[in-house]
Amino acid sequence: MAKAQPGGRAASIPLMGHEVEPTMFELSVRGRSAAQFRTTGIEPRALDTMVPAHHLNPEPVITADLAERDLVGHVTRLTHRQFSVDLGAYPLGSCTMKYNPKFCDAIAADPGLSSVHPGAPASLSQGWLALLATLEQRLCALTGMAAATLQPAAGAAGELTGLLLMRAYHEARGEVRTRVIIPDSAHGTNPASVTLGGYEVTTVASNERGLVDLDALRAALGPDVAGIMLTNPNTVGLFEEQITEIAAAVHDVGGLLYYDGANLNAIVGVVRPGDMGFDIVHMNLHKTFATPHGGGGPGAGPVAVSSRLADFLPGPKATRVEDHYEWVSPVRSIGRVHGWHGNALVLARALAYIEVHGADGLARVAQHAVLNANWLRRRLAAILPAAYDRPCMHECVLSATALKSTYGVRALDVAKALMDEGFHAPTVYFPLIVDEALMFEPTETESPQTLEALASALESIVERASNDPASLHAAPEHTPVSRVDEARAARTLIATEDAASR
Amino acid sequence: MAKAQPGGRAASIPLMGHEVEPTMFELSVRGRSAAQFRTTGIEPRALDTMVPAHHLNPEPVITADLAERDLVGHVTRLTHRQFSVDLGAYPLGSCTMKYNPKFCDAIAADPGLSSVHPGAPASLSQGWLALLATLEQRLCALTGMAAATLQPAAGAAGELTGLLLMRAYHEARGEVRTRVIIPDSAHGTNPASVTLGGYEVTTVASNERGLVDLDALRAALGPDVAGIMLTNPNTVGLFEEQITEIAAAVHDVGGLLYYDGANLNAIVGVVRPGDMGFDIVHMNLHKTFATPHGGGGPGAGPVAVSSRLADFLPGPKATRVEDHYEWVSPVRSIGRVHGWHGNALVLARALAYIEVHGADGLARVAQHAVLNANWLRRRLAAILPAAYDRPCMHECVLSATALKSTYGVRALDVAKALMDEGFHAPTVYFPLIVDEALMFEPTETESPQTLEALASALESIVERASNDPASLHAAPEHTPVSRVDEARAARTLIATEDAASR
Amino acid sequence: MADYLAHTPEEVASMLAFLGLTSLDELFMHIAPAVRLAAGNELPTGRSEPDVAQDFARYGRANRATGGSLVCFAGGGAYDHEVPAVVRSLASRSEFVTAYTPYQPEVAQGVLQALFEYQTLVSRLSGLPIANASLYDGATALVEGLNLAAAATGRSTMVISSGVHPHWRSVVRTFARGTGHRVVEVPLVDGVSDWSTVDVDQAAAVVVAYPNYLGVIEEMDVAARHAKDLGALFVVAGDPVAAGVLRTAGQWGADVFVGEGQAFGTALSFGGPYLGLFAVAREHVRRLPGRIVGETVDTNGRRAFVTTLRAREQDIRREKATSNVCTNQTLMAITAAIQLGWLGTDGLRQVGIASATGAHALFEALGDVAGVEPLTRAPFLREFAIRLARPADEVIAAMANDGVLAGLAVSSLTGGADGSIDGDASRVLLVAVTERRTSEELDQYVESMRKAVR
Amino acid sequence: MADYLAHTPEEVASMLAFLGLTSLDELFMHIAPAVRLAAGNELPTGRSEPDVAQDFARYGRANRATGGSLVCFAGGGAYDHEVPAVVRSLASRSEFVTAYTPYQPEVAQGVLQALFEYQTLVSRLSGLPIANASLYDGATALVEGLNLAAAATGRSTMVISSGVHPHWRSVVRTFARGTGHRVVEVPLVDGVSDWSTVDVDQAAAVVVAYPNYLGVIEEMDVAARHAKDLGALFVVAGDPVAAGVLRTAGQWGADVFVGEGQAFGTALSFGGPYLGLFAVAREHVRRLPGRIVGETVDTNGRRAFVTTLRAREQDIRREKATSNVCTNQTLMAITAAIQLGWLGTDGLRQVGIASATGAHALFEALGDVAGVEPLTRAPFLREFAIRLARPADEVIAAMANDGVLAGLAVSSLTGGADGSIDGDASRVLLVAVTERRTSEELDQYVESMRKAVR
Ligand SMILES: Cc1ncc(COP(=O)(O)O)c(C=O)c1O
Ligand SMILES: Cc1ncc(COP(=O)(O)O)c(C=O)c1O
Repeated sequence: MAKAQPGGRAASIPLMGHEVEPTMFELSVRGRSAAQFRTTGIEPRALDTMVPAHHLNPEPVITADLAERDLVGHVTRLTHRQFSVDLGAYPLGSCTMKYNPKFCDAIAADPGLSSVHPGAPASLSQGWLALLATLEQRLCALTGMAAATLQPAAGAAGELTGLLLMRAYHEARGEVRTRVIIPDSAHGTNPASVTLGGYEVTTVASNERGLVDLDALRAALGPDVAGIMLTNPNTVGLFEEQITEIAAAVHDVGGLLYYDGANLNAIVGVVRPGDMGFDIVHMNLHKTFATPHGGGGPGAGPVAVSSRLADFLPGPKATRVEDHYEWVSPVRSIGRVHGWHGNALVLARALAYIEVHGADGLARVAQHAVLNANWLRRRLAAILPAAYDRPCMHECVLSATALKSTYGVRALDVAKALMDEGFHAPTVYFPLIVDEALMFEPTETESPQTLEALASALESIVERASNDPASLHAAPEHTPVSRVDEARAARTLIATEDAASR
Repeated sequence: MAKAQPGGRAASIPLMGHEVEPTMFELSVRGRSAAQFRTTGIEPRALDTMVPAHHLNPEPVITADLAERDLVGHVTRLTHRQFSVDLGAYPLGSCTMKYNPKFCDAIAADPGLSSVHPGAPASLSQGWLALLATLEQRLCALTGMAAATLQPAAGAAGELTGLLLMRAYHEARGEVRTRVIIPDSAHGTNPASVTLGGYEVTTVASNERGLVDLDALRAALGPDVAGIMLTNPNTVGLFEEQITEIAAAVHDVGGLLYYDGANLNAIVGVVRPGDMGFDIVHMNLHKTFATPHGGGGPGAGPVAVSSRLADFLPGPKATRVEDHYEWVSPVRSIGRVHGWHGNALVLARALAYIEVHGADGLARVAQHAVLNANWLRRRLAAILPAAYDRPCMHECVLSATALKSTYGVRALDVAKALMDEGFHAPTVYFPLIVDEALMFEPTETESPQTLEALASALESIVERASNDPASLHAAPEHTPVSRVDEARAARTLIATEDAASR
Repeated sequence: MADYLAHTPEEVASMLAFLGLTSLDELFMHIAPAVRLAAGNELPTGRSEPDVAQDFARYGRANRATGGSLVCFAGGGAYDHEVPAVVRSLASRSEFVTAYTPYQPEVAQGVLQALFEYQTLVSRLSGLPIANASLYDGATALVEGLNLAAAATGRSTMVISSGVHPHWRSVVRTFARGTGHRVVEVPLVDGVSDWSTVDVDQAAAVVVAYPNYLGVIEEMDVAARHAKDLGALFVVAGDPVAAGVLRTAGQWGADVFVGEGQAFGTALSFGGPYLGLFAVAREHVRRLPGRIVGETVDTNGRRAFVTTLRAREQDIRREKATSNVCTNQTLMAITAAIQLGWLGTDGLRQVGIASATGAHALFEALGDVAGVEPLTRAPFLREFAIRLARPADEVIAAMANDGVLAGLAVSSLTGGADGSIDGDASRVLLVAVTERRTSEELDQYVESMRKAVR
Repeated sequence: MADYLAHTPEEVASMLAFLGLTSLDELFMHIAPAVRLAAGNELPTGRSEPDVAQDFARYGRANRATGGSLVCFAGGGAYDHEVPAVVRSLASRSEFVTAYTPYQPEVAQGVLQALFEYQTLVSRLSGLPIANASLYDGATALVEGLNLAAAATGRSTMVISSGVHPHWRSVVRTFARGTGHRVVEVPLVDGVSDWSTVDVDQAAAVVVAYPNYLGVIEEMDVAARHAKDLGALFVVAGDPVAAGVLRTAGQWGADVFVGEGQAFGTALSFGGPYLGLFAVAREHVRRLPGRIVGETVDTNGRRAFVTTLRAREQDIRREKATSNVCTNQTLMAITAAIQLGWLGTDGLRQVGIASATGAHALFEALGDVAGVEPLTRAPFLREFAIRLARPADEVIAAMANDGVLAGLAVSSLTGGADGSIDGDASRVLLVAVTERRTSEELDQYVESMRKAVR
């Protein structure tokens, strides 16, 4: 490995000052304003000549009154209190926090895309329809599916959409099915979506290898099973090697297989859910396709399906009709799942990412994501053993059980201490089936030097666990705030400035 | 004053980590690359079929080889080690570090302006010519001058241009004049420009009121004097009240008056250099007209002149000819002072700023700049007395002489300590005529709350000077690096990575 | 060929060697060959950014974007309000853009505080004490509101005014397939909800839009009374821009407020990403969908913010969670907070007043145009519907040639017959005016309409 | 009416009261009334940002921008190289944009380190050990180089090849009015400097451009020898893009390197802000104009950067300073460093090779076009000059209608007769090809030229 400094460590140090940032309300002085509007030249009218008086609010809603300079200062300072991929490695398992190309941001900023009204007739938005139709085609090619909807705004919305498609499919065949199976390792959105889809959850336990227990699954199957939700690789980062057998078993009872695509990064361009036997696939474009996560969104969660489900997809869809595009609803569409056409600018970003990579580039993405995770797993084996000691896919779940029992240092302490070293923490305490879980997903865009620096930082933390465990309970220190009292926040909810008693 | 938090304090605190940032060379691994180019479809050729072999460099010039992700991480982290107006108040005297409206950045980013080749014929760049001609007109209106050149790239370039105009003027009249007068309080660029303009510097001392000593000036004047360079308000922030007398005296001996416009913010829209009797005026658009300073540039230093000098201006100039614009050189032009037309995108920003403010808004700028400076001067009078105890204009020069003699705390220590409080330091040790000078220019865009916070911070520093002077010598502490060894840098110059011995 | 990887071939080789492997393919060897892609998928190979940029420039040119060449009078839930450079520049700071959901509060105070400020603003706009940290969009926010109402009341009948945006009602019907909710749509008469027709004894929710999608300012006390009568939660689908001038949902007695926040700083964006606003009365806080940020302190007693009440969320409650929402629209929420900070109290009011002024001026000017009739005389704010002598889509197409996006054809929203319009919906045009429209643009509209409608 | 002030009227009143004043005007009362503006100036009153934006949109539309509708083959010191989104986005981070010159190193490590990296890169590109932190542009950098040479040699004769860009030579002549330097221009013969004509015994500087402005790769050993013979500093005005393939100035024995850095990440920008590159041999470091950043340590021994050798600068040396430059082009320097980091070693080389390949392909293709003759057969890299059967400005105008910016009319640069061209300069066209030009665009060029030139 080349001797170079790691590019992914946020080793930036204090800029200056030592105080918390006031809220915009604390900065506000009534009478100030930053807003500037067009001069319309329209004759002013009194509000009460336009709107019946009893509708008018006698008191203005107070927002925050700031000069532009202070608004800029406030928000810029807030950004200096925020970690991000652009500042350093973000190995948050299950979240695929890879580098988000600035190119895709530039694409989304083009007024030719961003200034188009969603309700304009198709004849005035042919570019958008072409873009969406192309993306649909690319996503189908990548998943081995026949058709897709781009409407769902995030992964969980995709899940629920997929379950409604499952329901529509069975109902169309006159079948009443009531249960959906999910493994105990599943992400929390899966069971929640199942409930909202009107199904009961049947949980199957994982076996000692961290995989679906095929016997337990077979035992749980029956004619009342609508389907199964899986992610493959699963949430412990392992590939369900018996996926063909699982698919056959579920299909045998007439059930459908749903693929939670949050982990698609491990296999994109290398393995297709369709080829594994899945019928419905959602993708988190904000993970695999690097659309930035925005501090918690927006994302996009398109759902692709095999041909037997295509007619049920939400609509309308951008559809090529001879030499142009039209909005067409699938014949038995379940209806809309979004107010308009989905998170369009996120979709545009994802298509740009896909086109730059192509088939070859996306396969390299998966290969290097898996390489990085395995390297890290092996590198850390001596100090933080993997929950399942086998080659992993794009992420690895390690366990701090030994640290906890020996030194009283928990996964959370390790995570907090890692932030002092310039890295974001891994995901902790997920999946629930692993004790003291630390789930690392380095992603393919971190360099070997960054991985080594991350591993060294963890080594030094584990060393500190034996020497000075108290320092880990006190971590982090070099962050804008020290460890935060989460219990207090829940006990006395202060969710707005107005509730704050000061 | 409204009870609100100050909007101009960079109270942001450490993000995380504790290391310095590696250089891009330390991050570099040969074989990596971020670059992506268009596919040209042009048949490749061997270099040595195009270029004679002896011109080819046998070794490639090594730049730095980074993946895009690491480049982004590196640069983003560097920005977290950098103070800026957007983070907090920047009361750097003589520099006018006011808020730079984002609107003007957006104007400059329009491809209709930014993607125009400077050598394209005027017929293809009518928009630019119109813009430049409009700006010239606005600057003339603001200064009370007849014509202007927009070519000079910064204030100092404007000075030298102005001196060459002065020279051309006298030469055209067949006069040989050898001296230019400047006050001892002048900015260092003034004497340097005088020398480059081929003149000798005659320095006149300021009087005890901080102003030009009219008698000393009269004594220095003579037929060999080409002119005088002044800034008004001068560098101690005071208005030269006898300016009309000064102008008459200089004009009487056939000299010209040059106005260093670095301090134009104090009087913009309220007083015009032309009305004071000046013949030549440069403006720092990166000061008065809020074009951002870019960490040290680019700026723009247009020079406006009275009608008797207009024919000498650098050319070509964008000139209205009937219904369109052409490039026209003044008849006795001194020639070009810039490779093209000046810092065009900076000029566009300045025009946008001027148009938004208009005559009324610019007058408010000056009024509030002067208000803020006077308020601060008065507020601090008890702890840091002004060098000249009189109403100031847009900045005030305070002195730490007493602190130094009593506690051994220098102006520099106060400046460094202020950074720990979340503010940028004032200018120190300038102008040279004031002992232990601290030159504060709050600018008009800082709010009363920010000024009060700044004053309180200074109070607490002065208090510490008596209690704990050592802590001030050790300041700053809460900054990316602590006090820097400047002497060592000069002793063993390490100006490149390759010179660095590591 | 392009990618964003750092690894040199030598580095890959050395990493593989560390793992005892010799090729990247071996990393996938435990996957059955039948399942591994052999021939490759049907994707083209990769191309460089500037090559791909040309495709997207073509897509862009194949659209008629609003702005220079197309003056926007379309609304229907997506509005052409002023978005200043300062808001765009701040909201695109990479620390916000490239962060994940704030799971580690110690390094996420930027996003968390911005969301706290956003929640405060939504609470004030809605007149309700608790707001969440955003939902996907207005339509899905309404679904979450109904789910909350069902859980709170133990009932499943949803009484919804047809003044609620047709797309939102479509979304509600879609999700009702899973929840089994019964959706009762209340027709409009002359643009106003006619509650008298509702034949229901009790309900989980009564939903009214304020103003409704045809622009009409509904009588809220009637709707509120109706909700009370049915023992239902009163759910207001409110236009947050109206909050600058109209009474808030809370002032009308709402239990739940849902809304679309696009108008605050987000470009038209072809419909997304937008912003689902959500606020509730205090008693519903434990059923709040999505995330919520709360204030607390750190170990040094400094104020700090953190995602709180996580026990409601699906990662803990799993199948019993109140909602499945995980990723939301944080960046749009932050954008809205910045935009509202830019607008200020007076600016927000000014947007409402100027939009209304323009809308009323245009409405009156169209009164003189033959072939144009108001759909209703009910009061409106910044949007109104007109009945045309020709199909609305033909008029839109004709006016686009004059550089005017005339509005939305109501039938394109309803997709056919709908309780919101009596008679022929295909001739009804929905027209919106924002504070950005000038007097000349209104004149241009009227002129163009005069030609187009005959 | 617009401004960016915070002060409310009440606050102004209270601040005035603190000063014992009652109106803002009183702040200016010590200024003689005769000097104070009474009637106001001739400026219009202020307008809002969106109003002003419309003026600027009009300015933009009145230009023919390169890109979509105009393929750029113009060079002459301003090139259409690739500027990726990532460089634009990083270089526009507000911490860089809104900072002042780094006077306080403790809070300016971002700018200082970026400049240190820039200096390293310029040093490598020039092959000289010391580079400064930027000058205004290539033209003014050359002037500074001459001033340095004058100071170093105590002489004032400057021998300058006419292959140096005509604008740069014009700038040199302008500033020579002040310094009194004698400027001797050396003619080109067939595009190559003909040093034999120079009738000078000794000189301060010999300046050659590499490649020269007509694109020709000059024989550097001849120029270097000439400099040596005259006891002059050898000043190379080098195209830094060529440094990807050609020998560096340092390798040719240069004492001073000056250049225009626009090609590294800065848009065409109608000619500015650009970037003056400047590097010198070690012995000239104390005469270096402008700022220089050096490495040092902080009180904790951590590496830190600081502006150094300030004793050279005008704020200390005043009339004896080596240069008057204060504000420079830092943001462009940082941009160049980022762009070079993006390019990498291979990318930089690739730009040189691809540009040369395109230029040679076009040069050959034009060989078939009647009415087009090469100006010279001397070797070139990415730019070349042709002699046309018609005036170049007419050809440019005609080809612009086909969407091609054909190049620059040499006479528009020289402004008339000039030592660089024998014969009629008005028919000479300068054509540049960068790595961004495609084969189709070359074909488009040739087709358009065929029509235009006849
Ligand atoms: C495995 C898994 N499934 C589903 C989701 C839900 O996706 P989203 O957050 O986009 O709704 C996530 C995201 O955290 C996930 O990790
Ligand atoms: C009084 C004064 N004059 C001249 C200048 C020089 O301007 P510039 O830095 O733009 O060259 C400055 C800038 O610092 C200044 O403050």
